[in-house]
Amino acid sequence: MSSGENTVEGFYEPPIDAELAAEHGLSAEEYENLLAIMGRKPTYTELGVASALWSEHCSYKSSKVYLREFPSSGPRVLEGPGENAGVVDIGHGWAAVFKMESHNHPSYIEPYQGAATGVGGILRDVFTMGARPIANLNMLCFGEPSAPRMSYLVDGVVRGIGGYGNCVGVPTVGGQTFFHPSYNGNILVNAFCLGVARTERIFTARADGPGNPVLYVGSRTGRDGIHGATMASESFDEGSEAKRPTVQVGDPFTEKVLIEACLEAMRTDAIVAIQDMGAAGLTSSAFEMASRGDLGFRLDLEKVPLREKGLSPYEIMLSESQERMLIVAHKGREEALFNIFERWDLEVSTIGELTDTGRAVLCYDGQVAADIAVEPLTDAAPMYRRPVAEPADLAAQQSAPEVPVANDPGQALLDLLATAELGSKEWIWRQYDHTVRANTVQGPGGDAAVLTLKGTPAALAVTGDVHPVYCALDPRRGGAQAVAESVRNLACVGAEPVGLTDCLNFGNPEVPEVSWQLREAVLGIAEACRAFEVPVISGNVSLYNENEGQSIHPTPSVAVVGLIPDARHRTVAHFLSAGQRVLLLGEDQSEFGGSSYLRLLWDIEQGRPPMVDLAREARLAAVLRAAVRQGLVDTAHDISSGGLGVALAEACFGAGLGARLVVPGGGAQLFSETQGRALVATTGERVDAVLALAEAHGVAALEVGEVGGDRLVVDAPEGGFALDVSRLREAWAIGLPRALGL
Amino acid sequence: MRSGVIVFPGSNCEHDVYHVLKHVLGQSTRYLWHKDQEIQDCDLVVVPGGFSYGDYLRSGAVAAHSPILAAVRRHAEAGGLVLGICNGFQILQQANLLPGALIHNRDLRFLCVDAWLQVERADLPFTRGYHQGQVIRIPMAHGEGNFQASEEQLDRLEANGQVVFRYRIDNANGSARAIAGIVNERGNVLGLMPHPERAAESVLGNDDGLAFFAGLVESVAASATSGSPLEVA
Amino acid sequence: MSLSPSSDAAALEAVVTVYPRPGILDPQGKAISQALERLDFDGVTAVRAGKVFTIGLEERDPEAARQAVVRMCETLLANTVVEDYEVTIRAVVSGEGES
Amino acid sequence: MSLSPSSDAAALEAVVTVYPRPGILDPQGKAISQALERLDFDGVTAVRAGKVFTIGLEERDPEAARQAVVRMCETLLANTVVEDYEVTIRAVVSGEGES
Ligand SMILES: Nc1ncnc2c1ncn2[C@@H]1O[C@H](COP(=O)(O)OP(=O)(O)O)[C@@H](O)[C@H]1O
Ligand SMILES: [Mg+2]
Repeated sequence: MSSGENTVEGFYEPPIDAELAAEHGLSAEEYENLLAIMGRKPTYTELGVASALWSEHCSYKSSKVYLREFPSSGPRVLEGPGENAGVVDIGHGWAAVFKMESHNHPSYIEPYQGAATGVGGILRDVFTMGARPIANLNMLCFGEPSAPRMSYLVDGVVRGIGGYGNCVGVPTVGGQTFFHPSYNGNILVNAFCLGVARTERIFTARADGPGNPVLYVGSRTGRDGIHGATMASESFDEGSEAKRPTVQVGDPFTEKVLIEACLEAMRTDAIVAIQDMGAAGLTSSAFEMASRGDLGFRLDLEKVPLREKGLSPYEIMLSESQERMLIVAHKGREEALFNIFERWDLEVSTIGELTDTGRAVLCYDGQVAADIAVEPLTDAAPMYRRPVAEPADLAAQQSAPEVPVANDPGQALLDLLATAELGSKEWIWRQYDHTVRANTVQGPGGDAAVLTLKGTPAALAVTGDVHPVYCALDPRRGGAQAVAESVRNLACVGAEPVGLTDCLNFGNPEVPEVSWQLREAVLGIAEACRAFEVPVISGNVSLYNENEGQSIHPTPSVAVVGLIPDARHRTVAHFLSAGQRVLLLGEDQSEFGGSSYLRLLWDIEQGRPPMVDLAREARLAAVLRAAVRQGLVDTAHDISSGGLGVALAEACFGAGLGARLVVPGGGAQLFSETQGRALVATTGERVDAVLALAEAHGVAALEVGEVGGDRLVVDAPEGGFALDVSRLREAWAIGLPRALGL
Repeated sequence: MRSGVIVFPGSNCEHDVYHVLKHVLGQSTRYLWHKDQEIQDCDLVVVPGGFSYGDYLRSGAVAAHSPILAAVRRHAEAGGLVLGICNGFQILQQANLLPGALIHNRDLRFLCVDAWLQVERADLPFTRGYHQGQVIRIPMAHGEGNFQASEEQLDRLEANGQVVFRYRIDNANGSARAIAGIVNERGNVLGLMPHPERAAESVLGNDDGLAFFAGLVESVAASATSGSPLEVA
Repeated sequence: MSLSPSSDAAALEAVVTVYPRPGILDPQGKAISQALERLDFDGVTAVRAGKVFTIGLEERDPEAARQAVVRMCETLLANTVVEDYEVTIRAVVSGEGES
Repeated sequence: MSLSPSSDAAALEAVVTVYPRPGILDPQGKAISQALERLDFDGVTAVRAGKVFTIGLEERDPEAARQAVVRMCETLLANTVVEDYEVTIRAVVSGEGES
């Protein structure tokens, strides 16, 4: 095939040169490398395909060196990173399948569709493994509520997540919502999905068997989301509006039907491999399947169902239209699959077949648009160890700030609760169906969500965390803290962590300080995972999150799935009845670096974040789990952002019950954010049993008072407060919608 | 009791109802496909929640014309029991098996909360498990559950005793007269927005909805032994 | 109403608008009124919010086309319990103008 | 476009239609097409689904009215990333006709 001329009649293809390669995001060196691999100039389609495969998004070229640090094996791990989602064995013949992924940039451009298609994408990653999705989480970071467009973005993102998740019937059971100016121009939308599958029924995306047909199922292909960079190039007749790439629009109905049809198809034994078409669409799905199986393939692109006429081979290969799946079927058994998809009114067509040539041959009406060796292209994907540098002002940022005294701790508490950051997130999650599928024991609003595993006594728990300010002030500690808090949240509902997924949201990795943050955060997460023996089984990296040249705060979101052997042992995060006695587990060390108290009340973002003592966290988690599982506590709530003061208030809200307590410290110290702490409540003799349990594990425990009445009364040597629960609740309930004017 | 649970493309609560009927209550239960023309051997047909055919146009509008709905209509006309939950309620309304309309929630947002419902009459097969005036807690989750009808029609529903469930404490979606569930004049077709099937097992922390289905099973069993028709006199 | 005077053979399309009946709650119209007010657009006396469909038709006879589309409205496009609809048949305009 | 030729003093209203941009996936239009097909309405070539707003205005000058409504579209009524809109200013027709 000679290059520099049109490969396919009827489609204009621009001349290939280094400049066009640069517009495709390939560096000069990468382009040279491509020429070397091919032994000739690439065709236009080949250039598009190669640049997509070598993009940061698909190749992880800037982060791969660090991701190796994660511990990813363990006795429960069935599939680690590398597949569409990770898989862990949870007993009773079941596996938990989960992953988290970002949809940051699309959500900033079009919040509803960006967030919606983010949910759609992560669902496909999970059901493509043969799992039925049973729960979603969403981890959101927004700018200041008063920033331009911000309430529009929040509203759109929340509606989009709800619009998609509610329609497909997967409950959205939790998440996190953070507000910080560093996201004013670049919000973060990370979507997590958890599915369950029978362990013997896990599907992978490993192509096998030359001659096996390649099937395309689902929505038609349009010009959705094709490479921004290439579109800017002059290769397109200007003024041709129709050729512009378009925003991806989600179609949750088609997704729902795809889920049902694919899960049914997976019971036929006609499927060899299956993979969703995510980023870089048909390109990445086809190449990944082939490269995992060391095979080649031929596609007849004119057979790809199109939404509009006239898409070129280049566009067909790079379209990111949603709700599409690629399947390798056993030759001769396609009929069974066709029947199922047609029964569900889904479009399905055979678009090619596997070959043993090791080459990807892309044809259009018999003309060859691309002919390229798979393995060299995927193997040669670049990998960079980019320069790292500690920020010059790190020491200054970390220097211990003076902590202003809280003359009126009650007022300080009211003010904190009324912020968007610490206020109730119910305005968000009441827009999400969190009870569909009838598994939800604990939905949003607790420390971790809990879902029954029907047909077994067990339940799954899931939670997500990250504290971007801690991560900015000390990314390693911040990374460890995210894991520690998740593990603590799981322990509060009696769950033992079985696997973790992450989504690493960072700025521009070509900035050495950003690459340093990335490395440090990964090391922090890895260290914590090793300490808790939690494998990292999947994840995602989102780089180049910038706001006018200013990188976002490092935001390594993590989500952890936990196992509860017996779902009947139930705790909630709030006080349940008058007469419950309240115990504090763990000890305050008066730590304020990055705290809500300093930031939200005094506008000070400074100091080292609270220490993360992994051994102490592990002991606390063990005590909590044992206490829950032995039925020793009815209430357990971890102490995190906003410290003891906020945790106590939150514990009052669930049932509108007050408490009368005497605590050490007091004053501003009520808002210290020392890690490794929780409060529990219980009755009668169980109080002593909890104290004994804590002592046996070497965890400090202190009885501080009793639940009752409708006031929260806190006595403390350095100043307490007494406030009506209803007043606290009012401030907390309307904080978020009021800040956003929604 | 033999039940059929309809599956439309886009249904998403069919498994939940099936689970309660089949596994929690041990009743013979099967799925009915939206393209089916007939319903055989069912005492109860459930039109479950979800987003049938995507519900992009208007909730229930497309499903109301599916082949199975003609069979549901015949089943209802023959005195068989029909239960529409959430999207199922919307579908029955669009198919003119129940009166009124369910429009966008008052604040135009999807709303997922626990609803407190007052049981207005306990003499129906659907409510035999409760007593009149009982207040139960049932999860709801919908964007278009705001019940509306003309004043005359509302008066007629009230006078006929067709209002079966009413929101108490908070009428969050803005329904006229806080109506959460209604029955047809004959008493054998019921639609309600909240989801009793999501609150039918103690492990979930709420089993207020179990009596709904258990009451149906009892009613059907009672009518089978007495040979009397199901609907109320 | 505004039947285009073009030849019988012109391709037709229908524009269907569907509005909540007067007297029926229109939460969307109300929300938009309020939002416009909040955005300091004065002088808005009322807002009604509805749906619109453009339906391309093979039928070349305007009257037959209208009848078919009215049937579509009655069976599917409008909820006649609470909504009114209006059908306009016109010759296909190629090229969409933005105001 | 179809500015009514009535006197300057006539009350005006705007009709705004908002459609998904051409080329953008329109799941609603697609669902309606399929539903019409299932209902045996043949001869439907395409369906686009959008929103329509009728906005009553105090402004009596058609050009000023149009400008105000275009601003409403840009800020609130349309999402210009994915939608196109069209504004028609007309004299208020009292009494709604159903076709
Ligand atoms: N975007 C969201 N979607 C769903 N639930 C959310 C969201 N944001 C916060 N939540 C829920 O609100 C509760 C409080 O969140 P957070 O303060 O982050 O909890 P914690 O400090 O225990 O991690 C949690 O139950 C969480 O799941
Ligand atoms: Mg948290």
